[in-house]
Amino acid sequence: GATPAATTGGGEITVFAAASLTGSFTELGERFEAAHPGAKVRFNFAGSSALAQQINQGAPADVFASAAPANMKQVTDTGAVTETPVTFARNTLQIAVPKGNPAGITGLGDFAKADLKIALCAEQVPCGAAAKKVFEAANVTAAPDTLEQDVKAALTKVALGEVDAALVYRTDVRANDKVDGLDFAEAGQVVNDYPIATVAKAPNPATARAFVGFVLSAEGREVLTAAGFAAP
Amino acid sequence: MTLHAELRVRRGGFDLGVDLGVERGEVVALLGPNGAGKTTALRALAGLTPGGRVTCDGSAWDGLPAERRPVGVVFQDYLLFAHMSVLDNVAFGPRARGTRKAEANARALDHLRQVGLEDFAKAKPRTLSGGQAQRVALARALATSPELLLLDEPLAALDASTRLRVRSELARHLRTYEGHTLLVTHDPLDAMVLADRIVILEGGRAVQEGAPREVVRQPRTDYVAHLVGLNFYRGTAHSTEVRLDDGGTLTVAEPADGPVHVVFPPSAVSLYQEKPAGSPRNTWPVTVSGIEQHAHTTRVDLDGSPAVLADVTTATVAELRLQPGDELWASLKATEIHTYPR
Amino acid sequence: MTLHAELRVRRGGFDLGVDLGVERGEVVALLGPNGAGKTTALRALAGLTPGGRVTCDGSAWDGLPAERRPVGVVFQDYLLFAHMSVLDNVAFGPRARGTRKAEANARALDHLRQVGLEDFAKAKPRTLSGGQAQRVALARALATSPELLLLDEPLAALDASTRLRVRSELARHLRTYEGHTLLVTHDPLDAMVLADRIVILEGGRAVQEGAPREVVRQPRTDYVAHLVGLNFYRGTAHSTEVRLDDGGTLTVAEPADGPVHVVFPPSAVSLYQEKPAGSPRNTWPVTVSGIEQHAHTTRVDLDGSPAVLADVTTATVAELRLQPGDELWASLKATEIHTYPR
Amino acid sequence: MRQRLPVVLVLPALAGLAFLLVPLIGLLVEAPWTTLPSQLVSAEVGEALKLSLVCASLATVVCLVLGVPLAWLLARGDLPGTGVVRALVTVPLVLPPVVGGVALLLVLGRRGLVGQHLDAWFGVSLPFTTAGVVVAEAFVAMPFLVISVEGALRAADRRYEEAAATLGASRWLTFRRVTLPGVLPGVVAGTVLCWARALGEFGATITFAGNFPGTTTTMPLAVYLALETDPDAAIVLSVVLLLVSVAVLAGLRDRWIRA
Amino acid sequence: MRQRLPVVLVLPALAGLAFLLVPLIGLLVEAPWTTLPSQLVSAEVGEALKLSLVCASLATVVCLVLGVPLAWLLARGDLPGTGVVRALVTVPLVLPPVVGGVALLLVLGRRGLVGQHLDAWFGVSLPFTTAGVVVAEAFVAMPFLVISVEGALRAADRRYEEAAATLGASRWLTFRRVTLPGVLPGVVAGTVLCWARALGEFGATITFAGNFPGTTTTMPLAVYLALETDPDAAIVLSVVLLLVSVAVLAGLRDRWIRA
Ligand SMILES: Nc1ncnc2c1ncn2[C@@H]1O[C@H](COP(=O)(O)OP(=O)(O)OP(=O)(O)O)[C@@H](O)[C@H]1O
Ligand SMILES: Nc1ncnc2c1ncn2[C@@H]1O[C@H](COP(=O)(O)OP(=O)(O)OP(=O)(O)O)[C@@H](O)[C@H]1O
Ligand SMILES: [Mg+2]
Ligand SMILES: [Mg+2]
Repeated sequence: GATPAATTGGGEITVFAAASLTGSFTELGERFEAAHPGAKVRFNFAGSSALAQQINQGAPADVFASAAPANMKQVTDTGAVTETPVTFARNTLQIAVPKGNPAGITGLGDFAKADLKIALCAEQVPCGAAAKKVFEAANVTAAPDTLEQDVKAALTKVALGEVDAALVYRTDVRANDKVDGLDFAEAGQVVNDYPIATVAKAPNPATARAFVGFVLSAEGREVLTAAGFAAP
Repeated sequence: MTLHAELRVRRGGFDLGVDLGVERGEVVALLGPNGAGKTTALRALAGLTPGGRVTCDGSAWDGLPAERRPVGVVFQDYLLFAHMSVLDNVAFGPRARGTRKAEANARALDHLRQVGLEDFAKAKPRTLSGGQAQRVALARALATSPELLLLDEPLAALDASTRLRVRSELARHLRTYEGHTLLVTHDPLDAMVLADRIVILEGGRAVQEGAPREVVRQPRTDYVAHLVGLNFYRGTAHSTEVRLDDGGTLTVAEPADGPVHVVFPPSAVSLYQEKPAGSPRNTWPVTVSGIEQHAHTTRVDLDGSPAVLADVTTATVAELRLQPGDELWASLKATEIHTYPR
Repeated sequence: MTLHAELRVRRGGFDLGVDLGVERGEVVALLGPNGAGKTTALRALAGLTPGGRVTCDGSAWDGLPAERRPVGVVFQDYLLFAHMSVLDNVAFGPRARGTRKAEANARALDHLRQVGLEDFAKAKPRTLSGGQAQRVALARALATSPELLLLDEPLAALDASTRLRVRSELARHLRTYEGHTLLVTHDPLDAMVLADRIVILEGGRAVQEGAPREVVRQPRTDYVAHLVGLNFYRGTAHSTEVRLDDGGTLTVAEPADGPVHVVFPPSAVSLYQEKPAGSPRNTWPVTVSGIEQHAHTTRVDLDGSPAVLADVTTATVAELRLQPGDELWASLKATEIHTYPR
Repeated sequence: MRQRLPVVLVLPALAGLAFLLVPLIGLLVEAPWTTLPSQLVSAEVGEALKLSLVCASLATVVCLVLGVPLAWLLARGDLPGTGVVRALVTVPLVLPPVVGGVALLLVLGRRGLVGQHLDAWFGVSLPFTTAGVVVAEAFVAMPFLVISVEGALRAADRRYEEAAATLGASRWLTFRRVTLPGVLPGVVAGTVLCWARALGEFGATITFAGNFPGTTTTMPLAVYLALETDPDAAIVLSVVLLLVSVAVLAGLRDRWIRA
Repeated sequence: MRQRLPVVLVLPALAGLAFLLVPLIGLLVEAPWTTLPSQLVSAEVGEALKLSLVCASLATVVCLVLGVPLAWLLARGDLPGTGVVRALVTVPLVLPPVVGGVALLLVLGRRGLVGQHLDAWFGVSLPFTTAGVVVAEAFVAMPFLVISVEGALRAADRRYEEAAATLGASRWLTFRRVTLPGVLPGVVAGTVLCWARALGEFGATITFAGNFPGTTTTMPLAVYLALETDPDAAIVLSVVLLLVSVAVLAGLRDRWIRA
């Protein structure tokens, strides 16, 4: 709950963050605590949509960091978040292939080949929506074998050699040492924004705002960049 | 002071309709052929099968579920609780009726001693022989000291000598017992020794009722006659002459008129190779259809008019060299024949 | 042509060690008190409980599991398959041994007819009475026409007249039956009627063996004497004088020497209110300890030296006004007493 | 003659029932009913529903064929090490379904221990196929069947099997005609658990078989994806799945009760 | 005297066993064993493991207390509508766990149908607490217990209960001392299923109780997060979870078998 230290940026806050932010936000939390003695950051990492549901049901969140604007919209629509969310990171797509690229994938064009095993994200999830735009931009009709529920699932299939290629986020490729990433030209045209905001009924709004500020600070950007995120 | 039951049960094609009265302290034996409805009657009395009305000492049991009726039941197939020790099985009733553990166990041990199984107190029912299990079931039912004791063939699986001992223990117990007892049995001796009154059930109906000696002497159905080992016929008497319904005529000592039952013991029949000339008024030709060796006599099954059973000594069998198919003469003294109105 | 079994089974504290031989076509009755090991012996023969060795017509059954042994078993608690109809239960054995369906059903119906239950062919076992279930179990075991038929108290639950009928059906069946039969029973009459030989089992050991009449006339243990209803003593003979081990002396007709068994029937004992002056050489004072009413006689339990059972007529009971505790004189003719070496 | 039901049993029973059912009522209350009809007639939903029912039923058949004998072996085989094997059988329950899917991929995938041979020798590849969905569901659901059937077998009276043996029945015949009918209520319970679990299976399916409409997109996958964009639609889809499963199970009620 | 086991049963049984166990072998083969020791001693893993065991065991207790009476009511209550209720009980099986979590939030959340009153009147809030984990696990696992215990009750011989009644035992005493011990193998099987399912529970837990290390992060959640950052670690964590659950279940073997 709120403590007197709130005004000084102390006390405990709870950050609801998308699962794909697990690595970078854990480090951000540690650095924030080091910079703000007396402050404590608790994380709740889960899928952005689950987090949105929880916040809408009155979860005691101070900060919500979503992996997609759509999930952020779910909470602003209900009034659980009243302030305007800020984009703190961006992610672009990359082609993931198994280590050594056994199928010899060269670019987006290979995604149209029926004899290759291709994994994409489902359209309902951000990486799938992004992929769709990329293919439209590249004018390629992809022939996927599976539409994965999230990036990790797609990446797992690449790592195990189950598919020959998948279109995933750059940050995910970087975190997985069993896959190689291939850049492609159209990647820059479609970026996925990560919005962050403090929750309207945040138990500890002062520290919450301090944390959001920290994420947006230069030190925060450094951590996010190291994880492969692009600056907004 | 009386238990009165009007039992009306319908199970599948079977239909039970019988009225029973049992005085306090009285033991009523229920006898009847397989499938006559004896077990069904007991279940209805215990409240396990709905049907009919029961009043005991003036209070109606109709609405009461089984566990609120003060009954004790020995089931035909024992139904000992497999996961409890023998002692716990016997102590279960007293415990369920609120007796404290130590006392219930002591009482259970006492009842086990009465059936000669105190050494098996700790055993699991699975390790008991058939007869041992039945004795435990008996002890379990007796341990609750119920108002109404329902015993479904409680001695059927016991060996001859244990049976003798348990029967006389049970007789002693029942003599001093204050409640009402209904005993199902197939053994007329059990009924004779244990019961004050016998009710014969056939096809779901009570067909005869009375003191044991009375039933034994004056059977009213083939089943009862078989049970007590008498030759039994229906006939019509004209003075000392009785014309039997299934053929044949017998001369009797006591004059009577109208429809009668006729009985005489197999031992009253004598067998001859030639037609005897002597005094017996009833002499007729018969054919041997079967021979059964009993412990001290031989029973001969004879076709004829009437067909008849005869008990003869082993000496007679040897002398006549009896074989199925042999043609003989049966003879029967009029004074050995007992008749009574139908 | 013989079945020979050396059974050695240990179950918990119980230990069975018995050798059995059964000729082809022979029926051996196994009698013994509850817990003597009869069921255990049957299970070992059927291959359900390991222990001992069995050879039949020269081939050893030792390694064979139950379903490869040509046996048929009637279990003490029937074990009918609850989900099959009565007909399917009986047809199960022939079907399992490869008979075609129509034929198996016909055969099953035939066996059901023999036990008087053809009307119940379609019924579920749950709806049968105890006696009906036992008859189905019997039909089921007979339907496989096995080499070795094992019957565990197959008539215990039958009513008197059905028992008579089923027993004589069974006797007829067994007479023409080619295989070996082992019959467990508590009823000496069943043993007399059905068996060619009797084996008495006590405490897991065979204590007596012989033709039924022989066993009945010369019991060797209290159990057997009880079973056949004789007064039985152990004693030491010096010519016509026998000193009984438990006290008392009897004068017998046939001189003998050394340890003997002494038996006489309860009906050989007469009772008097005053010491009789007549010829019987054995006369001694006794006290009435129990009275049991049987169908045609009354059995009196007497304490004394020796203690003795007497069967008296109802007339005698009325005349003497017998009551427990009465002091009487027992008398016994020397010629009624049978002695034989121990 | 009917006894009053004991409060000490009825109260917790009703509490348990409420605990299971109130959340469903919550779902039903919140569900945007107006969109239900349009969802119901939507081709994709129909396709997913049909695929779910078919795959769950096939998986249940696979589980019955393999699982009932396995339960029998555990209960009656008298083999050494049965205790450990029984514990191992529960492992797919404990495994997070996604990891279960990974495990299946490691074995049956294109480069898996077994899968590479399947692919090379028979040209069979399970991932991304409807057969793969059945395999994933069967893997996750089989332990339910095995454990409950084994419990039922353990409780059954073995002497009926002895009786069958003395009548000349082989163990197989005994199993078919005596043992199995005797534990039918247990088998039915296990089958229900197995079918329902297969119907609701999500994690292992999407990991092993992937998600492609018409081939591998079962209802739970559709629900999950709908949750990402339109939680209301997800609830409606779930309700549809529920109603269908309740209808199927309640429709089987007569057979079920007879057992 | 021992019979040969029939091939027609043993073959499918072994196939079933292989089907369940080979994927685990796959996992074990692939697991980066070198990192295992360091994972095992890591504080977070220890915490998550302890939390998993505690929550699964508590959830199992809750399921036993509520579910066994419910199973009894379904099997013995002779109430109308039992068939539909029985089908409804299976619903949490069919519901994708994430939707189950949403349903729980809708009812027990701070703004839920029941939860708002709990909060207002008692100041109790279940979501995002360890108690919430127990609730979510119990909700998902209880049907397994109920259905398998009910199957066992249905198969049991009711005449023993009749015998108990004639001895004066109330239905409650009969239930405790006769019925329940008689179906113990079924209850044990149900308990095992329930515990294992609770131990592996993920979707409903993360949705209803969130993912807070030390409070609500059970092993499956830890595995999920590890999948985000270090897939190998995820497999190691899964293997740890497996080994512990097999050890616990095999360790209970004696009691289990005795039952
Ligand atoms: N549940 C049932 N459904 C249909 N018929 C039944 C049911 N229970 C019993 N019966 C029938 O009712 C009749 C009477 O059965 P009951 O068990 O009362 O006989 P019984 O007199 O005890 O016979 P026994 O001496 O053989 O034990 C039998 O014909 C039996 O088949
Ligand atoms: N599984 C077992 N464990 C321990 N003891 C056992 C087991 N089975 C039987 N016994 C014991 O073995 C002895 C013989 O049992 P058995 O069933 O063979 O007797 P029986 O001669 O058939 O008696 P009855 O006439 O009463 O049926 C009994 O004392 C019994 O307690
Ligand atoms: Mg009966
Ligand atoms: Mg026996």
